[in-house]
Amino acid sequence: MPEANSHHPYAITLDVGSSLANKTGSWRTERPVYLDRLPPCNDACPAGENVQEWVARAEEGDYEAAWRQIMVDNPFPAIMGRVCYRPCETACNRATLDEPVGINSIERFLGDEAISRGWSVVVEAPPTGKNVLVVGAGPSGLSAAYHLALRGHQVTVRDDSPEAGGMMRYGIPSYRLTRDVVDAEIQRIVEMGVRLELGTSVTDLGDALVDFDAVFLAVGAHVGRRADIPAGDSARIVDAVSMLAGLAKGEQPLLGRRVAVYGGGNTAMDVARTARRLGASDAIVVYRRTRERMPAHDIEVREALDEGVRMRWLSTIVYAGADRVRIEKMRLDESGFPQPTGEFEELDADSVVLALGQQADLALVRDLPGVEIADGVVQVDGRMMTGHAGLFAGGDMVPGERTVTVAVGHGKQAARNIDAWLRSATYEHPERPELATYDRLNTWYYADAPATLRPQLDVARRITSFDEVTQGLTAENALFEARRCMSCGNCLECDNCFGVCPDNAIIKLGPGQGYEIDLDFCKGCGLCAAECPSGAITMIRERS
Amino acid sequence: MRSQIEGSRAVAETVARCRPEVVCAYPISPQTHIVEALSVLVASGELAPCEFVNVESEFGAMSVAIGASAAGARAYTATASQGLLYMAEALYNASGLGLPIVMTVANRAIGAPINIWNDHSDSMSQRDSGWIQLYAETNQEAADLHVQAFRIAEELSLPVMVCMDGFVLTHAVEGIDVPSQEQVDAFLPPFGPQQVLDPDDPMTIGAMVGPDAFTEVRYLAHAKHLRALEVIPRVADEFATTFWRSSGGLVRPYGCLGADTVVVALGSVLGTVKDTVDELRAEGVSIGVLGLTTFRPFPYDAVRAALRGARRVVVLERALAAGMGGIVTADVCGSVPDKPITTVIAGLGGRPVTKKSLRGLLTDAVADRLEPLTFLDLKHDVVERELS
Amino acid sequence: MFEVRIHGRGGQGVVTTAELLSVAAFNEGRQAQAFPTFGSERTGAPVVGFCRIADQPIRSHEPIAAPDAVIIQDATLIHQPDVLAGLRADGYLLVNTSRSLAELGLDAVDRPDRVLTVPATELALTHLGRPLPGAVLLGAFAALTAQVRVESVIAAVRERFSGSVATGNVAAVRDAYDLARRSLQEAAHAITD
Amino acid sequence: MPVQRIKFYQTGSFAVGNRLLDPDQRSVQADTERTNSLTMGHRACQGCGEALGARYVLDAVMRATGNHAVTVNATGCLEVFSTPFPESSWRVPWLHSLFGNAPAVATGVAAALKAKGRTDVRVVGQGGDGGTVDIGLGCLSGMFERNDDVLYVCYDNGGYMNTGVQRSGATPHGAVTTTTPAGNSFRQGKSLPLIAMAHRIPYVATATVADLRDLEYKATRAMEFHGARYLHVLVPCPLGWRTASSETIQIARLATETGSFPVFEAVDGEVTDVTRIRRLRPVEDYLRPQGRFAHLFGDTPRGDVISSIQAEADRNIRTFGLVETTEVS
Repeated sequence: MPEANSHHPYAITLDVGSSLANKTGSWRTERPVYLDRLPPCNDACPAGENVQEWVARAEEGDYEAAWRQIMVDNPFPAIMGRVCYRPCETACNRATLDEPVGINSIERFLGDEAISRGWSVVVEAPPTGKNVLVVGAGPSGLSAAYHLALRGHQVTVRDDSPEAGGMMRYGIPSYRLTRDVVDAEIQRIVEMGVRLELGTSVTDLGDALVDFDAVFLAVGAHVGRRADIPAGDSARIVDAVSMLAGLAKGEQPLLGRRVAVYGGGNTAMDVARTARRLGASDAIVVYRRTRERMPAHDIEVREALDEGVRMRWLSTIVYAGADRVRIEKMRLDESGFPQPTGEFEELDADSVVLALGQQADLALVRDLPGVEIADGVVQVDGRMMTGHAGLFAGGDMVPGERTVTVAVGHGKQAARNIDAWLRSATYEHPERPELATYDRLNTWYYADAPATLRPQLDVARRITSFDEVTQGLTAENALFEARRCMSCGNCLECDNCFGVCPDNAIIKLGPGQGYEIDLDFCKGCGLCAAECPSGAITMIRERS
Repeated sequence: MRSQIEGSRAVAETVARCRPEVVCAYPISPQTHIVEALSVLVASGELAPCEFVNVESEFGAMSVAIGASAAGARAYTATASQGLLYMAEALYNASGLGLPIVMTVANRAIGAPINIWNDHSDSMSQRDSGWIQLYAETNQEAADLHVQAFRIAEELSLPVMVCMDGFVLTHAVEGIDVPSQEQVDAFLPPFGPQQVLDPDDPMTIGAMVGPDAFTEVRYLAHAKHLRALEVIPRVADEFATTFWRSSGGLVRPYGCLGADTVVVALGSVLGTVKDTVDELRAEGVSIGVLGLTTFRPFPYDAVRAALRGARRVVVLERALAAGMGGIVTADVCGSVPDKPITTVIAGLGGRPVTKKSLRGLLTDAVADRLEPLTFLDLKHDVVERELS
Repeated sequence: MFEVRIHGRGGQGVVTTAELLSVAAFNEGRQAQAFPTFGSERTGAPVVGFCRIADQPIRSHEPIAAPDAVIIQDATLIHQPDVLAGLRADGYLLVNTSRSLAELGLDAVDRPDRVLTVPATELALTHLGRPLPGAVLLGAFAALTAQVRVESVIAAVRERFSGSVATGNVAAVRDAYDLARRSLQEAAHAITD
Repeated sequence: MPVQRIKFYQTGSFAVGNRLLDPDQRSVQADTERTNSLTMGHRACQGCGEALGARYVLDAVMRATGNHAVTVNATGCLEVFSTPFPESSWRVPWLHSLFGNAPAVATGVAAALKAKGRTDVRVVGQGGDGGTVDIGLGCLSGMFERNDDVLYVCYDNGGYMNTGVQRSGATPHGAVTTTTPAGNSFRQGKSLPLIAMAHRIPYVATATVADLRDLEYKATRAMEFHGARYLHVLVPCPLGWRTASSETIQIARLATETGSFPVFEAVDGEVTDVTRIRRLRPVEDYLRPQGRFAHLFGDTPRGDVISSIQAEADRNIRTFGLVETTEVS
């Protein structure tokens, strides 16, 4: 028996120790594990941007870091922020909750911020001594050039146009994409040491393939697809691509006061809206299917409608005359294909602009051995290489969606593979983690926060000038918008796991360091995983 | 200074001079006068600093005292009868936690049938609660025992119950020397708790103890009571030195030496017993009295020593263990297992224990005419009518 | 040992009477003990108080079964069976009444030197304005038994009460004392005569 | 274009912490220096809501008082799992006495501190629903009525879980316990928050472990008052509710989002603030995941019981105004 203790009374003389001696980790049958899932925005980005990562930097207000993170994958943030059709926002999980995060608007803000602050990219890789020729100074070519330059290669870009940019300059109207932005972002690439040889036609690849260690073809699709429309002698029928390119080069197309645009793609919208700006009192889009089936992006259709463009769905032009066109009403069959109805109607139209799609000019590769052409485009393998060794291709001239973003992605993809090929290696894409789907999230933790809308010019001003329609966000709005990101599938250091553990078994390592599970005490209840807002914790069974 | 006052008042004033910091009050007869008097002393500022808490039950009273004591305050409350039983759970808790609370029990019977008058059924029912139990013979002793109780409680870190007969003592007006503040201050140092809830030194008090250590905790509690057997007489001696009168201690022999018959009793009945015994001795009867001041811990050795010469022992008690008989008897037997002991159950539910009855009883006892278990002044006609 | 039993009704101050008597004795340096019947009697119910006075320490706490004196604070109690129980043959009886013993039907106990009536309630009303006869009776008690001096009773009253209650009571006590003295002297003369 | 004030964060203010928040806006639980009043190694079940709730409350109290708080604990799960001798999980001064007396013991501590002039030290009493709404109600009512300077916290898991899931006065209508095998036939049970309010004490609040920030706010706010304060915290019990250990917080959230458990605060007996339901759900969503209500959805579905539970929730929604009504501007 212990000596009668005068310090503590008997009932508690058997001193109570700490429960830290009791390692409750032995209760566990499952353990939590932190993981990174693939956010849907990243998954959807054709340019392969690490969207979530740069948004996270923007959330912190570190805009330059955010911009540099974009620049890892895409050299055109300011352009993207204007013309990208935002597959990221379509995929955004926040759309299920309320509205998608305005990724595109933040990107534009960052791109503009970079231009105004003169942020530039410095090539840190040592020169490799390898020479690469890029044919075509459009988004795909310039993207490839940028990425190749970053890797230390010497890049020459040739284009027969007087200025670089391809469709960015000669296809997209300036009210959507101002030319100073295009100039600035291309200039940044030039400053990295990329050689631009403009007004230079490449007619034969034979020499090039000898002179250069690799060639990337990105000539685009600039040939307007024609339709065989019976027309009167005085009918004025114009091709959309040529018309937009001419306009960009300073020509004034003569379309008249009433313009019929034939087609349902984005180009059709560009033309119709351009026509309004050129003074057409009536611009009418004639399309053979319904609005739902229009290839044009909804946002383009909406803006066109705002500007007074009219739509004739389920219609084909069967005859074009001097001041009117005849259209036939169509109906959709079970497969969704339009069928003639035999009902006709006439529309007043001083001109018809054909916006029925573009084709690539494949003359350059037609006779090259090994190069396979199918469906009007050049076939490439997973490395973006044609059947001809060392000849890569991308952009609108290869299979795929024809958007600036896809083209930029092609450029990056090609550059990676060209780089590997130049080093006699193979580029291995890292394994893609499991997708961070909406059901993985615990959205209760995200405060309600509606999306921020970008300001737009009023309609009256829009139809009288080529001024940029959509304005940028302020720094404050961009910050707000960035902070709507739910960080799907990736730890956002919200401390929930640290807080909700009933056993205090999560160790918080400090800013940027994340957390660790204290397996001595973790009982494996799974609360941390269940209450992780972003779904960045999973439970795995303990091995018995 | 001696004054002619009510026992309750004397206890209240004495308690106040012990400077309790928290006093809990819930009314139950016959202890009410004590807490009433204390409430006046607190309200008047005479007793300060002190928090007087009007609780909602005796269970609450003991609980408040537990909290107060654990937080390092000198805590006091008073109760009786049903109230003591209502706080029974908390009583065990206070002792188990080693909290030096002092409580007056104004002894009263337990119902049913409800009865507000004096006997010892209440405190006897809590004899195993781990509290030290002291029984006052007079109001003077009742007052003095409280001063000693705080000393004993705080030295041992154990709670102490001071039992005084309800009404018989609590409501009696007598000449009592209420200890002065100077005397009490000299005798009773400020409370230095041996355990305290303190944010600067966080401590867990009242952990759950399982089979692996519960026996040891209980053993230690017992050991502490054994230590109390040394502390209680020492404190009584010190008290006598400071206050110039004798009170407290373990037992109070009165004419035991050489007496053939010794009457063992506790509480206020001792006065009448002594008067009776004096008469008998004057008539040549060899008889003495042993008063038990300390009932828990039970002073086996002191009782054995006092009863050494006795040929027979009569235990007079004011409580009954139904189905068994005398409660105190059982303990006295433990001291002197070889001596003939008879039990007299007397004064239940306030029935007066008169000198007349006692005289008859003791005459029979001395003549060995007493049944082993006798009920003093039992109305045989009533019980026999019921039993027939 | 002198033992006194006081009968009255709840609310009439029986307990106080017993206590005042004990304090008066205490003030004379004697041992005294006062206590009530223990119970839960309500206002109006018959109650009993006790007082012992001695020159030795009083150890017993048993109720007083054979009093040396009985004080009856409320004459309506006079025919209750226990009121006079145990009163010794030479015991004192003090009754608060303005009527005669005969009127009360107490002819049998008419021992002029031992039995006394005093209109204490009237005296209390006169001096106090309230029908509280307890202290007043003690003035008469002092005269009747000589167990305490009237000055001790007055001192006890002054200890217990203050202001006009004290003054009124003291006056009433004096009146009662004087009244009792006169009655006793008259009775003594009557006996000697 | 109107400028939107930056008040929403990536995770709003609902998550425990947030690297983007200013330090002073972060919760106590986000702080690596938090007290961990109830530290690891305790023996609560996996996913215990009460362990969570107790740490939240006491850590907040410790912050609010500058680590000057003393805790009194009623008997119950919390006490048993935290202090099996010779180990204690408490890092605050902690006293356990009995099942039904924690409020009174806390009163005693408060009285002692007052008598000793220790105005810097505050007292928290705590217990489960059995110890609070049933056996401890007398003491608690006394503490309220005297307005003792104690914050009393009830961790409500709707039953006597420590003793094996028996019914308490706080067991909800329809719930199966080991003493209500066919489902609790009583109605909503005692609403102790309302009983507390009837005492007109300075502060009464309800909260759940599903809304940590709200809980911390209320524990903190409670310490701004002196006198008797009452905090009623819903803490799901995976064992008694028969839910997965990972669902504890989710279930508590559903209790509030269905109106089954109104979250509000009251000052001097009058409701001053109500936490509005963000995403209103039918009670079925709350009941269905819980095994204790499985019989309502079994072979003989008890639509009548579900309806009456829904009616009770609707009544809460109405009485407390749990759903924001559209304001006409």
